Amino acid sequence: MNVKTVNSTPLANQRSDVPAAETQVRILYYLKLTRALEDRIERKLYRQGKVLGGVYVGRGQEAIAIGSCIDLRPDDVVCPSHRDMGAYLLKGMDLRTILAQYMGKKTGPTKGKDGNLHMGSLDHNLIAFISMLGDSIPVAAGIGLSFKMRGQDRVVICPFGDGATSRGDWHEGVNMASVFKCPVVYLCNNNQYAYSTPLERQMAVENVADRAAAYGMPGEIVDGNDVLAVWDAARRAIARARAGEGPTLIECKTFRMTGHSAHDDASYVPPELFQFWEERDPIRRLERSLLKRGLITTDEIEEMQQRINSEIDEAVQQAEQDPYPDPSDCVRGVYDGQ
Amino acid sequence: MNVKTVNSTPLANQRSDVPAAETQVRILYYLKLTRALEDRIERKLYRQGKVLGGVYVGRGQEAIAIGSCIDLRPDDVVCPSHRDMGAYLLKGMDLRTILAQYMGKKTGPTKGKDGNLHMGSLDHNLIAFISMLGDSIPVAAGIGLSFKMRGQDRVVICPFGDGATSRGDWHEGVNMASVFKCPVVYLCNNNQYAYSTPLERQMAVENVADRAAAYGMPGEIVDGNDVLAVWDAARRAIARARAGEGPTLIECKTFRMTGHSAHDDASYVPPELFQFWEERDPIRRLERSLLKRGLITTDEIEEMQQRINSEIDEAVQQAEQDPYPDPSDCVRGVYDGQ
Amino acid sequence: MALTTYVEAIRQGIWEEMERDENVFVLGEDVGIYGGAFKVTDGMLEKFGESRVVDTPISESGIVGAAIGAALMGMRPVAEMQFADFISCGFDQITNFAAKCRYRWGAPVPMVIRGPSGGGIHGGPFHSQNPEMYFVHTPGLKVVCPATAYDAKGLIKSAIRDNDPVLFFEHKFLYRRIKEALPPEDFTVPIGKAITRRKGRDISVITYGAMVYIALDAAKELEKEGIELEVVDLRSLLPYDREAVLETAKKTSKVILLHEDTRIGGFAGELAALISEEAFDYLDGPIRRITAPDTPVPYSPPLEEFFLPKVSDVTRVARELHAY
Amino acid sequence: MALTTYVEAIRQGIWEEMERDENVFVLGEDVGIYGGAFKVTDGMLEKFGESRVVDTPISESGIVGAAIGAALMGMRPVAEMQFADFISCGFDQITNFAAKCRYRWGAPVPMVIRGPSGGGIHGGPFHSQNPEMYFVHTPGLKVVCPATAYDAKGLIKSAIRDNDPVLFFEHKFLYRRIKEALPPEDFTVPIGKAITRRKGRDISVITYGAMVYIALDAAKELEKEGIELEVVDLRSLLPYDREAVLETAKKTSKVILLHEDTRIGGFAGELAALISEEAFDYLDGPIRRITAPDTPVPYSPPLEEFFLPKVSDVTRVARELHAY
Ligand SMILES: Cc1ncc(C[n+]2csc(CCOP(=O)(O)OP(=O)(O)O)c2C)c(N)n1
Ligand SMILES: Cc1ncc(C[n+]2csc(CCOP(=O)(O)OP(=O)(O)O)c2C)c(N)n1
Ligand SMILES: [Mg+2]
Ligand SMILES: [Mg+2]
Repeated sequence: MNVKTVNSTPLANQRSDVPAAETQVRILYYLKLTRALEDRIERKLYRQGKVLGGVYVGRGQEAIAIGSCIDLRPDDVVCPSHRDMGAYLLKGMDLRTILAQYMGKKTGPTKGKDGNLHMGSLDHNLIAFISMLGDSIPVAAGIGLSFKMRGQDRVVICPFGDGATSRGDWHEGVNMASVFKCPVVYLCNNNQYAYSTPLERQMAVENVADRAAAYGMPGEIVDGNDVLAVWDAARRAIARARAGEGPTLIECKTFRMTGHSAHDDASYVPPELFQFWEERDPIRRLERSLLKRGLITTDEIEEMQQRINSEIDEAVQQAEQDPYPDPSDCVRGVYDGQ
Repeated sequence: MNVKTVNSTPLANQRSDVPAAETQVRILYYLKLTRALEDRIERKLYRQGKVLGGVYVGRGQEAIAIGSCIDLRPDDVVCPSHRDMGAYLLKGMDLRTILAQYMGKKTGPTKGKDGNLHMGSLDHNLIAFISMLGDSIPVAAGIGLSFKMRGQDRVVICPFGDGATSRGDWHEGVNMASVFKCPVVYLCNNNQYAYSTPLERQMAVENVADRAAAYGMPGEIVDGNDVLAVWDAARRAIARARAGEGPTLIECKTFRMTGHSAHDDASYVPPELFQFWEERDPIRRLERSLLKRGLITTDEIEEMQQRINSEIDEAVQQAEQDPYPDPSDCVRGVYDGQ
Repeated sequence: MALTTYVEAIRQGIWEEMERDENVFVLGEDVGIYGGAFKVTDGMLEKFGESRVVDTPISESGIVGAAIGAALMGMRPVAEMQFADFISCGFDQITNFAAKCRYRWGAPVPMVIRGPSGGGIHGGPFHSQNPEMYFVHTPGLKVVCPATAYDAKGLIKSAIRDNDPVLFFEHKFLYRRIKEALPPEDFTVPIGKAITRRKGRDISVITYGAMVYIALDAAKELEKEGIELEVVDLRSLLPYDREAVLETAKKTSKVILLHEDTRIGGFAGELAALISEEAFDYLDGPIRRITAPDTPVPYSPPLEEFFLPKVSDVTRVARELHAY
Repeated sequence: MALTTYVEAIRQGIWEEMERDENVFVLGEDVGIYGGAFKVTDGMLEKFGESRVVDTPISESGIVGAAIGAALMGMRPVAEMQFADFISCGFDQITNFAAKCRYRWGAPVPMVIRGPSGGGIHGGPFHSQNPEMYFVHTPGLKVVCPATAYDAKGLIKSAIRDNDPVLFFEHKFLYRRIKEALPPEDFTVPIGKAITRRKGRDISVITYGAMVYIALDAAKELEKEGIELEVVDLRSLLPYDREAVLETAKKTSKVILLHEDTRIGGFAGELAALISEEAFDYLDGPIRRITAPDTPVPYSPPLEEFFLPKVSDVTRVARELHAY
C-alpha cells in the first residue's frame, strides 16, 4: 500500500525508524491479547448473554491503537473510540476491570453505569468515549490546550473512524487544534465503512488524509495493518506534538473484519474485500516478520498465546464472580458529593 | 490580487469572460443602490431610532452578491447571509418591503416577526437567513438535492463569511453537497475578520479556498472587490452546477469597511487596512472602468445616483407610513392554518 | 388475519406515503442497502431507488439541514436518526431553522424526523434516551410518541402529510414486542388527539409511549382490589390533547402522571400545571408523578431496572391516592 | 459608595476568580481584544494574557468540547456564548459529554458556560432566547439565572468553584439597567438557594431573572389595594430550592408562577407539579402560570411587547386569585 504525505508541511524527523526488538515482541503480545479478549467478548460472552447491549470489536484493526500507543508516557492521554481496545490495555487497564465493564459489574470503571468500550479513567489518562461520533475531537483539542497553558510536554492521541470525519464536531475540533497548535495526534481508523456506508458515500475525496490540507495540518497515510508503519508515523507525529508544532492527522488504511457490531453479518461487504484484508492480517504479518528476523520462535508464539488465554480465562472468572451494582446506585454520582 | 484555482479539478469552461455592456451598467446600478440603501439604514434610520436591534451592512463587499447573482434565473435560489443585501434586490424584493422589514412593519416579508436581513420569500426564491452562522450550508445542499431529485436544472447560490467556515454545519453541509453532487455555489465573503477575530485566529490556512480540497470540490479565489471577476467565477461555477458536476467553493477576498455592526467602531482594525481597501472600493473601480471603456458618462452616473436617492427617499416615506403589526399577531403563524 | 409489529407498521406507513406522494423521500445513515439499523426502511432502496432513499454521511445536523432545504422546495423528507439520542447533534437546525421558518417568513417546512427512543434494551446512556421534552418546549415543532402499531402507522402518515416539522419518537422496546391486526385500507391518526386505553372511575393515569403498557398492567392488578384506573395515552405531546387531560382529571379527581423520561422538566410538569390551573376544583388529592429519576439511563441490568418506572410503582402510588 | 452594574458584577466575579485560581480561564468568540460582545471580559486579555483569555473560531460545539477537555485535566474554563441563543450549537457536547462524565466514570467536569439570554432589546428570534429549560431537563448540569448584581457576582464565583458543569444565563436586559453597591470583600451566593425579594401574606409569585422586577413592580401596585404579594426569586433552576417553593406556597396558599420563557415545558410546569404534589392540601386556589406565549421571540416592538409578561398580567391574575 502506498504511503504518501499529503500536506506540504513535512513531519518532524521524516527519517523512518523501527521499535526496539523487545518492543516489537511486546507489540505482538498486545496485538494477540486484544484479539483474544475481543473474540472472547464477542464470540463467547455476548452469545452466552453475559454481555448485553451492543458489542463492537476492532478485529483486523488492532495494529492502529497498539502501534500508536505502545510508547506513550503514563501522563499522555488517549481518547479512544469504539474499536481501540488496545489503547485501554496499553494504558494499564486490567483485563478483569475491562470484562467487568462489559458485564455491567460494579467493579468496572463505570460501575455498571455505562457499557462496552464507553469507559474511561483519569488515573490511566483514558477519556471515556461517548457514542456521539466526533465529540471527542474538540475534547482532545481542549486537553492539548491545557497542556500548552501549563507548559507540559504531554500529548493526546485521539483515534476515530472514517465516518466520524463527517461530523461537524470533527471539523470544529481539528480546526481549533490547528489554530491553537495543540499537541494532538488525530488518528483515523479508515476501515472504509461507516456501518454499511462505504467511503465514497461519506466523502468526495479518496483519502481522509486529504482533509488535513483544510487545517494546515500534515496528513499522512499509512498501512494500518502494518503495526511498525503505524508506530513510526505515530512516533513522528508525537515528536512533532511534543515539540509544540501542533496536531497531525494520520490516516491508517485498514478494514473492519467483522460486521459493524455483533448483530451485523456485513452481508453488504463484498466477500473479496474480506479475503483481500484477511491476507493482510496485522498479527500474522508481525509474526512472520519477527520469525523471519529471528526475534521470536514459533514455540515462544505458542507459549505467548497460552499465557494470553489463561490470563483471559482467569479475568473472566473473576469478573463473572464480581458483584452487580446495587440498584440504588442508579441515583448516585450525578453530581459531586452524591 | 492573485487568483488561483486551488483544487486540481478544473472549473467548467475555464475561459474567462465579461458580461454584456448593458449588464455591466446594471451591475453598477445595483452596486450603488445597495450602498445607498445600506447607508440610509445604518447611518440615518438606525441613528434616528427608526430601525432597532442589530444592523449589519456589506459596505465594500457589494460586488460579491451582485456579481454572483446578476445573471441568475428567477427559479434559481439564493440563501443570503447578513451582508448580502444585493441578493435581495436582484431577486426582486422591492425597497419599500426591505425597509419595512428593518422598521418592523407589517408590510415587511416577516411582518415584523424578525428584523434586518433575517428575511426571505419563497416567491422570490430567497431563503431567510438565521443568525446561527453556517446553518444555511446544509440547507442549501438540501435545496440542491431536491433539484436533482426532480431533474430540475436550477442552482443555489449560498454566500457566507470566512468565520462561518469554522462551524460544524459548514463542514457537514459542504461535505454532503459534494458527496451528492448538489448544484450549489458556495460563495465566501472573506472580509478577513469575524467580528473582531482576524483570519489567522480562525483557521490555520491562508485561504478559505484551501478547504475545498477536503471535499473534492474546486476552490477558486477571486478579488471580491472586482465585480467582473466575481461575475466570471460565479458564471463558471453556475455552469458547472447546472451541468450536474456538483458544488464549487469561490472565495472572494474583500474587506468589511465598517464595524461588525452599527455599534462597533472597529478600533481593533489597523487603519492602514481600511485605507488599502478604500482604494479598492468595488463601486469606484467599476465606474472608472466603465468610463474608460466609454460604457457610461459621468453625467449618466450622476443621474443614476439621483434616481437611486429618490427611489430610496420614496421607499423610506412609504415604509415609514406602513403600519406596525397588530400586537396579537405575535401568536399567529406558528403552525399551518393559524 | 396477519399481525403487524410496531416497527413494521412504521415501515408500511412510510412506504404507502412514498407510493402516494412522489415528494416523500427518506434520508439518513444506513437507510439504503442496510434498510436502517432497525430495518424501518428495509426494502425501500430496491422499491423506490437511490434518489428517494438517501444514505447520508454521519452528519445529523447536515441531515436535518438538508431535509429543511428540500422541504422548503416542497419535498416531504423523512429523516432518520439512527438512535433518537443522536438528535442532540441536529438540535440547532431543528429548533432554530426548522421550527421558526413558518413563524418568521411564512415558509412551510413539511418534514418528519424519526428515530428509536427509550430504554429497556440495555443500551446505556447514549442508546436509550427520551429526548421529547427538548422539542416539546420548542414552538413551531410537533412531537408524537405512538404506543401501538395502529397509532404508529396512522401517526407516521399524519406526520408525513403535516405541513409543519414533526418529530416522531418511536419506542424501540416496542418495535418487535407488540403486534396487532391493522386495517388493510389507508388510515391516519390525528396529531394532537389522546385516546383512552381503559376506562375507570377511580384514578386517571395519563401517560404515553411504552409506559402505556405499564399503566395497563397496573390497572389489571388493581382491578382485583376494586381500584379502577383510567388510562389515557396522549399519543402526541405537542400539540397535546388538553381537553382529554382535563376531562379525565375532572372525572376521576385523582391523577397520576407517568412517563419514562426523567422527572425535572419532564412532560408531567406540563400536565400538572394544566390540571392544577384548570381543574383545581375537581381534584380530591395531590397530583402524583411517576417518572424515571434524574440521571442518565444506566447500562447495567439492575440499574436500568431501577431507573425505569415499573408496574409496582403505579400500583403503590395508586393505592396511596385511593386511600387519600 | 460606587454602584456596580449587573454586567460589571459578572466581570468582577470572573476577574477575581482568575486572580484567585490560575486554573480558571475564559474562552469564546471575541472575548480577547474586543472584551466580549457585551464587554464581560473587557480588559482580561491585557491583565491575564492570551493563554488565559482565548479567542476562538466560531465553533460553539468546539468551544464547549475544548472546555470539557481542559476541565477533565483540572482546569476551570469559563466559556462564553456570544448570545445564549447560540448555545443550541453546543447542545450535544453539553448534554451528552459534559453532563454525563461524572455519572458514567466519575470524572469531574468543572466548567462554566455563560452568556446573555432574554428579550426586551428588540433582538428578534435569535438574540432573545431563554434556553434554560433545555438544560434544566438534563441531569448532571446545573443552571443559574441571577437577577441582581450581587447574585450575578456571587453566583458566577460559585459556578466557577463548582465541581460540576454550570450553565450561567445572564439577562442582557439587566446588564446596564440595574446597579447596586457590592461588598468589597470576597463573597459567594450558593447555587440552589432561592431568596425572598418581598414578604407578603396573600399570594406567592415565584419567578427568576428579569421577571423578578415585573413581580416587584406588580407588588408595589397591588399593595395600594391591600393585596400583599410575596416574591420569591429562585436564582437557580437546577438544582432548585424545593423547600423555599413549598414554604411560600404553604404560607400564602395561592401561587403565581412567572417566567419570561415560553409556556409549554417551561419551568412553571416543574413548580406546579412540585406544589400540587407536596403542598396540595395548603392550596386555596388554582396555580396560575404567567409566561411568554408559545412562539419564537418576535422582533417588532408591538409584537415583543405583547410577547413579554408584563406588570399588568401579574396584577390581573393576582386580583383574580385574590378574589378566588
Ligand atoms: C453522531 C452519531 N451518529 C450516528 C451514530 C451511530 N453509529 C455508531 S458507529 C457508526 C459508524 C461509524 O463509522 P466509523 O466512524 O467509520 O467507525 P467504524 O465503526 O467504521 O470504526 C454509526 C453511524 C453515532 N454513534 N453517533
Ligand atoms: C453560531 C453563531 N455563533 C456566533 C454568532 C455571532 N456572530 C454574528 S456575526 C459573527 C462574525 C461572523 O464572521 P463572518 O462569518 O466572517 O461574517 P462577517 O460578519 O465577517 O461578514 C459572529 C461571531 C452567530 N451569529 N452564530
Ligand atoms: Mg469506518
Ligand atoms: Mg468575515
